[in-house]
Amino acid sequence: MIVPLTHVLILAGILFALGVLCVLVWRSNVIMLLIGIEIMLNAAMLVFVGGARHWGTADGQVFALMIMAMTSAEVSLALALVVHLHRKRDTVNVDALTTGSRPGAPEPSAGPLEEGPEA
Amino acid sequence: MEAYLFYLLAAVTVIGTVLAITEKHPVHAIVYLVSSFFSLAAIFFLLAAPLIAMFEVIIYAGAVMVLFMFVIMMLDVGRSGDGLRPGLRQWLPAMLLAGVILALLGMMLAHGGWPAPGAGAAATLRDFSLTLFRQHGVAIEIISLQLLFAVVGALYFGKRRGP
Amino acid sequence: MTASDLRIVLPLLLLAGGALLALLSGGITRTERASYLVAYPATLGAALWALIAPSPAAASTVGLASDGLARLFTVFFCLMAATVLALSRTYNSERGLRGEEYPATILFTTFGMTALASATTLLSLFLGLEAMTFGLYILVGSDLGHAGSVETGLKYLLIGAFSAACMVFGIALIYCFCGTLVIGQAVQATLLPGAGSSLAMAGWSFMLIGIAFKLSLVPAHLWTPDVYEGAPAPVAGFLSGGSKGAAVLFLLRLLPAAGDAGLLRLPLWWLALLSMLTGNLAALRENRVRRLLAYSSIAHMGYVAVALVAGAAGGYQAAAYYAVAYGIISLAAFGAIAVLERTGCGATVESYRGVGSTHAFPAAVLTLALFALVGIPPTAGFTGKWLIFTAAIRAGELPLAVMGILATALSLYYYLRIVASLYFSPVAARQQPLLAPVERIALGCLAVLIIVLGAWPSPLLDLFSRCFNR
Amino acid sequence: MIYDPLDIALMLAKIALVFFVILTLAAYLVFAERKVLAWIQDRKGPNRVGPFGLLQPLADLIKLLTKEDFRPIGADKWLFYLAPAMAAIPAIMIFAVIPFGAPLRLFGHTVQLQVADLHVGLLLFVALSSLAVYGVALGGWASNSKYALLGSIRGLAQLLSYELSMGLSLVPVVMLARSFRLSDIVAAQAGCWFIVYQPLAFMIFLISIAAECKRIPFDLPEAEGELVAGFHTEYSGMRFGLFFVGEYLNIIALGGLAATFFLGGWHGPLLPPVVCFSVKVLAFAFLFIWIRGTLPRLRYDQLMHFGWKILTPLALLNILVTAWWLVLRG
Repeated sequence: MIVPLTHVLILAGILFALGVLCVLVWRSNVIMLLIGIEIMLNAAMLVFVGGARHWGTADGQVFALMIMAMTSAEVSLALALVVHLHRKRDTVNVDALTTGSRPGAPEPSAGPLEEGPEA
Repeated sequence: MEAYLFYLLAAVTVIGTVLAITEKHPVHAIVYLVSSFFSLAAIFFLLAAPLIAMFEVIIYAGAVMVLFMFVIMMLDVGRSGDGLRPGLRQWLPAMLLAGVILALLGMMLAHGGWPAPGAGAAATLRDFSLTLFRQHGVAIEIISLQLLFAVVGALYFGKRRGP
Repeated sequence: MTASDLRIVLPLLLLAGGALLALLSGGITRTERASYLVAYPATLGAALWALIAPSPAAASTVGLASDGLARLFTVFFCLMAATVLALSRTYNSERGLRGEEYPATILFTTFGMTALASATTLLSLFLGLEAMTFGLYILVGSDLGHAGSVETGLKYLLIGAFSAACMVFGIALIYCFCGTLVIGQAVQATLLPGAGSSLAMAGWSFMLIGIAFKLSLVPAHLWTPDVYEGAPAPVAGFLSGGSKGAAVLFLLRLLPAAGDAGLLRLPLWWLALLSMLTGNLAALRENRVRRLLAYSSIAHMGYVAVALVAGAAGGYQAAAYYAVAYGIISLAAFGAIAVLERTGCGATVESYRGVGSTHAFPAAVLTLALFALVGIPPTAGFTGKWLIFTAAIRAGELPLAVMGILATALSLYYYLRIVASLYFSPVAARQQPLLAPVERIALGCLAVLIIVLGAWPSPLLDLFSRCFNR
Repeated sequence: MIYDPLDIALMLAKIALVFFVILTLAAYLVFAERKVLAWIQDRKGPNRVGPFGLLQPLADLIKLLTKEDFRPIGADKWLFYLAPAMAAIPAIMIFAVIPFGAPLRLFGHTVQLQVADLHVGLLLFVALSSLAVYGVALGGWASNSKYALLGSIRGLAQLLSYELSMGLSLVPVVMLARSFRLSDIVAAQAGCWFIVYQPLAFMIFLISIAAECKRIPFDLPEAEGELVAGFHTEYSGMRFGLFFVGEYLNIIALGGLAATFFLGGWHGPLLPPVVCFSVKVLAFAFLFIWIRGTLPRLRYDQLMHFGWKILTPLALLNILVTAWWLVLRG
């Protein structure tokens, strides 16, 4: 192994903490929140790949691949929900989601792209 | 040589991620994040997981992040000022908590209790495919059905219904 | 893939094939009728197969096994899915929730639960849990006409993805420590009192954080009331009964391999205590029925956590029994609510006033379910609680048991408030709902099960104790 | 690890050679396109600069270099400057894994005519082509212009959709060759080219790479009839030139890959391997120009429907049939 397993784990730990930080800080913005979750999952994948290298088995790599597939499914569904809500309510702000539109919430102006070209 | 490369790439990954989460504009954040994922993929390559490295680039950098960018551009998020940007009030407690997590992790790592030294040889591509299809067959079925239902769900929510 | 593999996988195949067929038939016929017609035989067939099929040798190359626990819970999940389908049909068509996606997604969710039930590796265990949660994201958000539904779907998804990330990081650390994904080996290498290292401990704590979200244990419970309120009522029942049951099963697959909760005893102890207290206290102040049931579900998961703390001293049987019992009870409660909401009952307790005399049958089922949630004999709720608290006392967790009993006494007030509002309030004029025959059958079966399981628990308990005391 | 200086020298020589050849080729492909299009349309095309207009690319280069390099108000500075490079670099990097000739014996060394013989070469190609999206997306977004943004959104959706069918069409190739390594794939075609076994996969691949290059009939991201020039509306000078050259580099690279995956790579009758390979690549380039000269542009929804409802299911079906065939053949 090129570097000690500890160093890989430290890197993964830092990434995971950064992901948690991103989720906590941006908890009102769906897109950034999802990005934070992606960072956390990448940290987990790094641990799996490091573990697979350490033990010389491929189980960890298989798990990492499955994480990727799972997260792409989650992201696509989340973004579909975001687009659906945006059409109805025009916001990506989580706080504004549960209790109707919050009075002070910034309302992004409806741009020319409201009706996306993919329709 | 490879060890230095690892530390270099690790630094790029961490810096890219830090820039991504502190950046106020989502498109810039995604560009930083893509570079971070790219160097993470290179780390996977160094850790003898070339397949995972390539899929990291194909799926994360090439598909998931592009999907994010597509939605950001289509909904025009972020152009309308930085009303969504968190202030210092949100940063401090979050950083505290993340710091605690990091410190706990660091303590646990420093505390030892290490796994037994493992095998010297790395798993090859062949090992990978054999493990995937011989031992984790049901995982493939679950994940493929989940992907199918991601499509079903996305279509369900994306469908335009009558006014 | 051998013939014995096929026999193990068959329930999964039935559910997956049923889901595909439901999608296809819905797409071709343009009505959801055909999809429902496909979905019933798929769930019932899978349940029947798990019930009667001869148990094959455990040898399997696909990462699945079918021991007693797996088969029992497969039957439970499949029957639950069939009940949810029966309860959904009329509810959905009155709410304008159309499409073949709904029954197909229910089948997919059940598929995830069943995969989890028979998993032998951490990978299939985790993926099964995630597949189930993924189906529920879609189901929770599926009520497009209802204002809150899609939003709660997104909220549930974000919370679920966060908890999955925590959980998977935990699994990664555990794998890193022990080098295997096979459940028995991994758990024994990391959780036995002598074996643990700080690395494995970190892994387990992340895993516990993740599963606490899925079980909505305090302090990871904040999403529960919103989701219960926004989801369609049958889905809320499925979520509360099925997904919680699956999350309990997730822990029941892991913990008994080490014999005891081991190092996890202390964190579980606190989670149990906080959940029981917070859930019940919050429910006291709540005036909306669904949110009230959400808080009560937090409290009930706290009881299950007590059982898990009790561990080998009969705790695992108690937890498994309570998962099944709570699943049936909450499905009955939400099924009755689904019917009553069609008559114009709103969100608050007051809006249920006088329903007892105008809609006697659903109100009676709701009352029975609430009595069972309190734990009044001879319902399944009573038996479950009795099992849990005796196991806790046997394991020497007297303070926890006492706290649990006190919390139960506290819960009497808010459950009876609903019952009182059902029966002892002036009657308002209401529209008469058409109770579809399937709904009547489903609710009747659930009610009978609540009583039967409570009065004669021994057959089920024998099965469970055979599973855990090998 | 110890590196032989001769190996390093050879590697550098190969990189330099590939660079020189493909850049020249790209420049002359522009010229060839104008000539062939003119020929199809029954006119002469560029014929003033040098004999037969052969120095036209040079004149174009001078023009592009001396043009004013401006940036629209409100444009995102760094991304605006970076985007053209992001479009061109992946196209160049793809050449690293393409084997363009049979191994040579040189100074007692066996020299692979391929810059890097990676064991996941095919996946590297898919990864790089998925990264090419960023040039289009960021270029259009950073320009702060409506047309550019619309073009880049279209580009994103299109490239993402067609990448799927492209990747799926390559799966049968891997199944037949039992390797991701491009040299193995070429070696597996020594007897019979894969196009014989996989005509459907070849057609899907061809259509998908036409969409990946954003060529007519799939040039919706830059449809000049509706979007001025799409994602690169606001670019001028050498930055525009980079987008432009990137497109032609992409054509050459994808032509080379199509030859490698389906037409036996450098295998061929009579001619030496390198020449064989070049002939195939040039034939592909000609095919693309020919298509551009004859086909009209698709409508946007037709484009998406075609990708998702026809190409992708067909590619999946093809994988299934190939798998059954391989299993039955044993």
